[in-house]
Parts: sequence; C-alpha cells; structure tokens
Amino acid sequence: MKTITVRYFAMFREHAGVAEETLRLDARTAHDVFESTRARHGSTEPNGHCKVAINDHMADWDSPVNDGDTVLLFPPVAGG
Amino acid sequence: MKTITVRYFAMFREHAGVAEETLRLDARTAHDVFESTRARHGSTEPNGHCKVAINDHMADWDSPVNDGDTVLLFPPVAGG
Amino acid sequence: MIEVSDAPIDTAALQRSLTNPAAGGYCAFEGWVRNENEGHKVHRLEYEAYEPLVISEGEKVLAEARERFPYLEARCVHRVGLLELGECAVWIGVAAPHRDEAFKACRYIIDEIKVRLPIWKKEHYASGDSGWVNCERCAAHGFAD
Amino acid sequence: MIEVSDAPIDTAALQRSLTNPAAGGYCAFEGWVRNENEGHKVHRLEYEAYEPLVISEGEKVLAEARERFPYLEARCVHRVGLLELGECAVWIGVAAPHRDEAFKACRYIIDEIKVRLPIWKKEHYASGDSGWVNCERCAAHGFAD
Repeated sequence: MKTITVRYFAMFREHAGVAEETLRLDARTAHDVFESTRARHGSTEPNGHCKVAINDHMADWDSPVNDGDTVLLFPPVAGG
Repeated sequence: MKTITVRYFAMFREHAGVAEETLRLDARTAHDVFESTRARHGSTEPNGHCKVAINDHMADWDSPVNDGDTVLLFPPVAGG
Repeated sequence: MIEVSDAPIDTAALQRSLTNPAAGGYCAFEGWVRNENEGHKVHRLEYEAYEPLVISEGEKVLAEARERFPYLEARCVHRVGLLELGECAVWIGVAAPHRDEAFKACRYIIDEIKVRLPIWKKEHYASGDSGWVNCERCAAHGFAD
Repeated sequence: MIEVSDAPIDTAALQRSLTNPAAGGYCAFEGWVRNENEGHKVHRLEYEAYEPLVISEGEKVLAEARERFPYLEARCVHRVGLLELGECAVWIGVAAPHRDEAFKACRYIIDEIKVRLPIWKKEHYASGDSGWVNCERCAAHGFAD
C-alpha cells in the first residue's frame, strides 16, 4: 500500500467533489491510481483523452507511482 | 501620333528626372510607350519585372494605348 | 516567456516588450471569447489552469518553436477566471527577422498550447447551463485511455 | 479596408475597429523597419506608394482572401514617407470565427500586397548611400519584360 495524494482539475474536481485527497492505494502505475479514483467516485465520465502528471511533471499512464507521490488528474484540455 | 501622358515612379522618376511628362508618340501598346521613354532618357535600368497601368487601371504590356491616355510606369515593387 | 493572468491582458505593453532592432516581421494571435460554440449561445467563459505545468510545458513549446522557426522574441499570456464576450483569452506575439518565421512560430505555439497545456474552458450558456469543453481531437495527440 | 498613411499607424485603434461578437480568432501582422538588409546596415527607410492603385488592388486582395478563408473583419494600413528603425511600415489585422482562417487570410494578404501593390522602398544606409529595393521574385509573378 502506498500513500498517494490525488489532485483533481476542472470536471474531475466537480465530479469528485474535492480538489485533492490523500489515499492509501495498492497502485503500481498512474493508470492504477486513475482507476481507483474512478471506482471510488463512481465515475461514468469518459476516461479517454486525459493526461496525468506526477509531482508536477507530465507523466505517462504506465509511469510508476511511489509512496508519497502527488498524482494530478487532468481531464481533456479546452483544445480548439 | 498620339498624345500620351507618362508618369514615372520611384527609381524611374529619379532616372527620368521628372515625375510626369506629356509626349507625342507613335505607340500602339503600353510596351511601345515604355520603350520610347527608355530611349528618350537613355535608360540602362533593367526593364524586366516592371508593371504598367493605363488611366489608373492595371494593364498588360500589350494593352493598347489611345490618344489622351495616361500611362503609369511602375518599377519593381519592394516585395520581400 | 509564458504567463497566466487573472487580469485583462495588456496586449500593447506586451507587444512593446518584444521590440528588437533586427526584427522585420511581427505576428500576433489572440483568442477572443465569441458568442457561440457548436450551436450554443455562449454568455461568458471560465478558464481554469494548473499554472506550474502551464509554465513548464509552455516554455517547452516556445523552445520548440524557436528551434523550428528561429525567432527573436516571443511571449504568451493566457487568462484564467471568468471572461466576458469579446475579451482576450490568450495572446501570443512573435518577432522574427522575416515574416515567414513570425507566422509559423506563432501558429506552432498556439496549436501546441491548445492541446498540451493543462487549461480547461467552461462555457456558460445564455440558457443558464454550463459545461466543460472537451477536446475532440485529443485522441490524435497521444492521450491515453 | 486598405489605407495609406503618412503618420504612425495606431495599431491599437485599428484592432479595436475589428471587434466582432462572432470572432474567436484574431491574427495581426506588422512589418517593422529593421537594422539591416542583405548585409547592409539600414539607417532609415522611405516608402513611396501610388495610392489610387494601392487602394483598388488592395481591396481585390482583401476580397480574394475573404473568398478563400472566410473572415469576419480585415484591415490593412501601409505607411509612406520616411520611417525610422523599429517603426511599423505595414499593419494587417484579421478577425475570424476560428484561428485557421485568421492566420491564413492574414498571411495571404501580406504575401499578395508585397508583390502586387505599387509600393516602393528606398533604403538609406548608415554609409550615407541609398537605394531602391527591387523584388527579386517578381519575375515569378507575371511581370513582363
């Protein structure tokens, strides 16, 4: 189990109802963290087209997470 | 013979030493007018890349000129 | 340099800061809040940004643009918060020796920041509804599922 | 609208005149007097224009750009007379629904007016010499011998 701080932005924050929470998770990658938060908040939001950062660095979904990391979950950007 | 007013611009004006002159010419086309003015002013200026207008309308070098027309001789534009 | 601002963008002052005696061409782009999007009448817009990554990713974009289209000066400012119709949401200015680099660098910068920077847009409609605007083309830019 | 001006170009006022509630993208281009050209140190520039044909050809260019890249608003102003280093010689502003038309129309306008409008540039060099600048690429644009 790792202690991971998760930060939610824009529609993710509105859906989770919190901007940030610290969780105890059995997560290996950023993707595992994302799936845990989706399960936790019963998300039916589309989970494609999102980006992730770890400790203020852009990351990939298969980037490893370590105990104490902050994972930032970014919904699709404004684009256009 | 036709009475043609010729207007010179930029380097053409400096070379001719006048901005405008009215000439009696045996000219059929704009090109004939241009050649007459070149001979008149002993021009060695490059004669390519120039444009011509007749009575304030862009014209071609083989456009006919009529008695009383004003022919505008445009050296190459600034471009770039 | 890239910045995030919660105050109106002073484009004239920004442009003056790009003065360079070797610059022959200057290209600027501004994104304005317009009155409709995909058939919805828009009342106002709200932008949210995660500033630390806007800055770090934005600086990467500016460096990439300079490598591809060598420019002399470039700056970008993105607004956050509530914006009214007609307001400037994003400004980019590029000064270069010639116009080709100025146009191409400016276009590169706006195209990349639109898809890469963590900035979200919420539209407030005349109907009273609101919604976050998604990027339909993000899938083409390597976002994971 | 295209204009010729012997006074400094008030770009801020011009930009305000392009305000349009349906515009989401605005692209501007400015040509600045730079300090060198093809290895010569430039001291100042002098522009001469034949205004009646600048206006009529310029309006054609603006209409062609609108047909190709439907924009909402566009204006162009070209300076004439003596200009110092750093001054704005030509300004073009285009407001369009989206950025693609704004960029492309703006680029089309500057590219066409550079080769089609009767505007001549005389460079005054630091050495005291001066010379009219020719367009080397004019041959490619149908100028007759």
